[in-house]
Amino acid sequence: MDIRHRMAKRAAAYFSAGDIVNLGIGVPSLCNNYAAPGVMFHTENGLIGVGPLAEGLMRVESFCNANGMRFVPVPGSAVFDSADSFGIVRSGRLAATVLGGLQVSKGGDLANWARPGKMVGMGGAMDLVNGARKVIVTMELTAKGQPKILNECAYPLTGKACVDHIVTEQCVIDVTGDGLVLREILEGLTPDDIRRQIEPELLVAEDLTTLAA
Amino acid sequence: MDIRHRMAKRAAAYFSAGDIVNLGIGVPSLCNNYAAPGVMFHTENGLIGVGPLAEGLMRVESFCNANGMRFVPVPGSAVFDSADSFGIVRSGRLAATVLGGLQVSKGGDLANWARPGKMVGMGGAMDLVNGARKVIVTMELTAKGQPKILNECAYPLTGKACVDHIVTEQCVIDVTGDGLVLREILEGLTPDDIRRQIEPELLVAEDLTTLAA
Amino acid sequence: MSGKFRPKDEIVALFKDGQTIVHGGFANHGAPNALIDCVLESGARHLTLLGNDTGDPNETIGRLIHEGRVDKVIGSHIGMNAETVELVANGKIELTLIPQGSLAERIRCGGSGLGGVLTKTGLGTIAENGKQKIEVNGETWLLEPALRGDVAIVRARSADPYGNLTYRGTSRNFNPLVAKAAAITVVEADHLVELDELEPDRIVTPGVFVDMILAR
Amino acid sequence: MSGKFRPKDEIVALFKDGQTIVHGGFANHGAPNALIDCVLESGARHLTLLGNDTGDPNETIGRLIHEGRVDKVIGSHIGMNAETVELVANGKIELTLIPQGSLAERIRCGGSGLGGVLTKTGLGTIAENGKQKIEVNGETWLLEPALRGDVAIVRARSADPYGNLTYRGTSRNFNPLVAKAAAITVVEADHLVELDELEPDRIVTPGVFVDMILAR
Repeated sequence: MDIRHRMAKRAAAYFSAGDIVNLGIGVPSLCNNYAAPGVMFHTENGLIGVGPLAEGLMRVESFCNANGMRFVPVPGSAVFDSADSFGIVRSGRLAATVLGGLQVSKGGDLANWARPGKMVGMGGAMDLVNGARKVIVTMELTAKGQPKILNECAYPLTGKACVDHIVTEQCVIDVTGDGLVLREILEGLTPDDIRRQIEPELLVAEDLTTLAA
Repeated sequence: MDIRHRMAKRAAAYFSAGDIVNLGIGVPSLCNNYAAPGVMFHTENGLIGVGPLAEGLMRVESFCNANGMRFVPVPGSAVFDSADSFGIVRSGRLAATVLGGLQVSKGGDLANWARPGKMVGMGGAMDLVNGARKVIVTMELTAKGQPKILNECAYPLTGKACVDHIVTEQCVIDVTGDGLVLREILEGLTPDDIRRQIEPELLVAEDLTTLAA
Repeated sequence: MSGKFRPKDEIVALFKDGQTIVHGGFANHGAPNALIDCVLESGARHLTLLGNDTGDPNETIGRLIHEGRVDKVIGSHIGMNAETVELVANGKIELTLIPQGSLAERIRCGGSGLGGVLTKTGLGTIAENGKQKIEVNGETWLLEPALRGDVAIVRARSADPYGNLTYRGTSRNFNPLVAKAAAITVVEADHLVELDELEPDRIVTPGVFVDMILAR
Repeated sequence: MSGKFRPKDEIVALFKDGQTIVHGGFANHGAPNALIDCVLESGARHLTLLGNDTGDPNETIGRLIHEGRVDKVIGSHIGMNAETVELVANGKIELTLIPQGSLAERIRCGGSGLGGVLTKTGLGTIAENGKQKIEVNGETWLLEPALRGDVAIVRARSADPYGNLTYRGTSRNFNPLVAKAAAITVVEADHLVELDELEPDRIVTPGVFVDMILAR
């Protein structure tokens, strides 16, 4: 399994049957391949019940996800307008949202929508990180050798103190009241290998798990 | 025609084809008998297209007006929830609302929902007088010999400066920027007959019309 | 076909003393009568009712008033129910009156993760009392804060096992708003249908808001 | 079967320089493409676009960007449209970004006679800039004020002569909100149907919000 799919599979392990989940673009969008049966997917442009990408006659304009990709709705889908869609989001009805990240702070602040001088829009991300019961960020641990997990984010924030889990290609880190906690680590790496690539202090869970490479 | 029906007919003369109108209980509810073709009726409990009172198998729980009376929806009716219903009201989409009145002030304040010490609820009246493009009050000119058109209302207000037309059994009075203006008067009465029964100053329209008794 | 369909005893067990029950129904129509039975059967007392009205005496939601289960009513109108009027006059029930459109929006806010809305309705009346006035671009508005309950009781026309709901006619009015505005949402439906029997475009309340549906 | 159905030339005549056009559509789906043709044909310039995004370059609503008709964009995301991004970078278009859920509520307020809503979304971010923070029972909320346009352009699935509308699938998202939020609302529909052909419970936008429907 390639790294992107491995991260998606790990993130999807946070979902349980009956959960309604919203997936961002990129790695998060791959999570639907690994979700437990009974998980349903919300797309912020107005539907719960996103199914597989559509082919043939099922490719219609009326069933598009937030990236404009055409999909087949699953049985039991429901349609709603954007006001109701974000009512679902803000009121805590989504069990989880999975998003990409540019930077995460030690306090769980997330920056994922803009770099300074390049602000093309937050879309629904600010609502999602504010409302979903669990916010899961999938990202590489570093970008061009620079840490992405920082004491404070330098880029414009998507939300304050909103991230619960950070799933990277090397490890899983939880944001807790005590600080960042290393929860899982790739086989062959040590906590200090992770510490070298992030800025904040990193605690290690007593029951640290090892992930097979 | 009895007095109540005459008042209802006069109030209904303010409606034109294409108007959506909300009617209160009592005399206002009779207006639908006299409305021009193409006027549609809104009931604040969630429907545009209120038709005649239902009989036989058409008497169903699912089509009730705000007073719990069962009606038949007309062709072209639309259903909506209470939030959308008052969205229609507040945003000025109702051409008119007709309500009963306890007191109206010279500035067009309306008191119609409560007497001091007897407050059982304003229902939708405060939204209706705030939102409808034309607020028409049908009421007797006096109650037990006491004037109901006053310099200031003594009863709890439904709305400030909201009334456009007062249709009584003796006359029609408009609320204008210049004050109250007598617009129509029942055959055999003089403006001074009206003045004796109201508290504020009363102007007389240049084109005062006489209503046949 | 189980999903969120639950036997009556599980639903009766949800109701506890002191809860706020947010309820659908308007002037006796569209009321969740079988769920009102469940509240009665639970024995729960000292309830707060949040909804449009309290029905007629000992009818629909008025049965909870008649049985002395209610300490507080929040609604737009109680005039149809002489029992409520009398209990309020005697200080046995605390009453909060809210203009109907503002009530609808406040319940919607409570179910939508919003803190409140700004309206003109009630400006210059006693509906202002105790509320903030907010200026936006030189205009004055009344802030109507969010309201929600502990348990929502909802009457639907059809419900599928996921809790997707449709409504019929004016029975819709407060029901879909109420369905969103509580920690636990319980539904009774005239028709229990199979998964995929409701057309997705036709669903008014998505199942994500629903916890339990009274089974038959 | 005339009602609110109108020929194209009457609709083209609605659009004027400097207007705010509030538009349905999301990432090129559910967009009112025939009405966008009408805007182009009208020659109107210096427009403000209020809607979720600006589509792809020279696609759907992006055609108005491509043709240089737009001075200002209010939306949640323009990243799909490199032309918009470049025009914003060069100072040719003024951009206001709003979180998508807040944008939906602000348009809903603009169409519902409400002044604004309180949300937590955007607290602690640049979405706070220039906005009031309001305390309600000790909690802090961000006030998102109402937004509306001069003309709304809406894409529906079906429209009857009164302007009652239904939508299909995710093409619904912003369309019913937009339909309420302008001085004049114009609709194009995939299907023009007869009066009474739409079931009352199935209607999403009641005709009271609609002024004209593009005839065929």
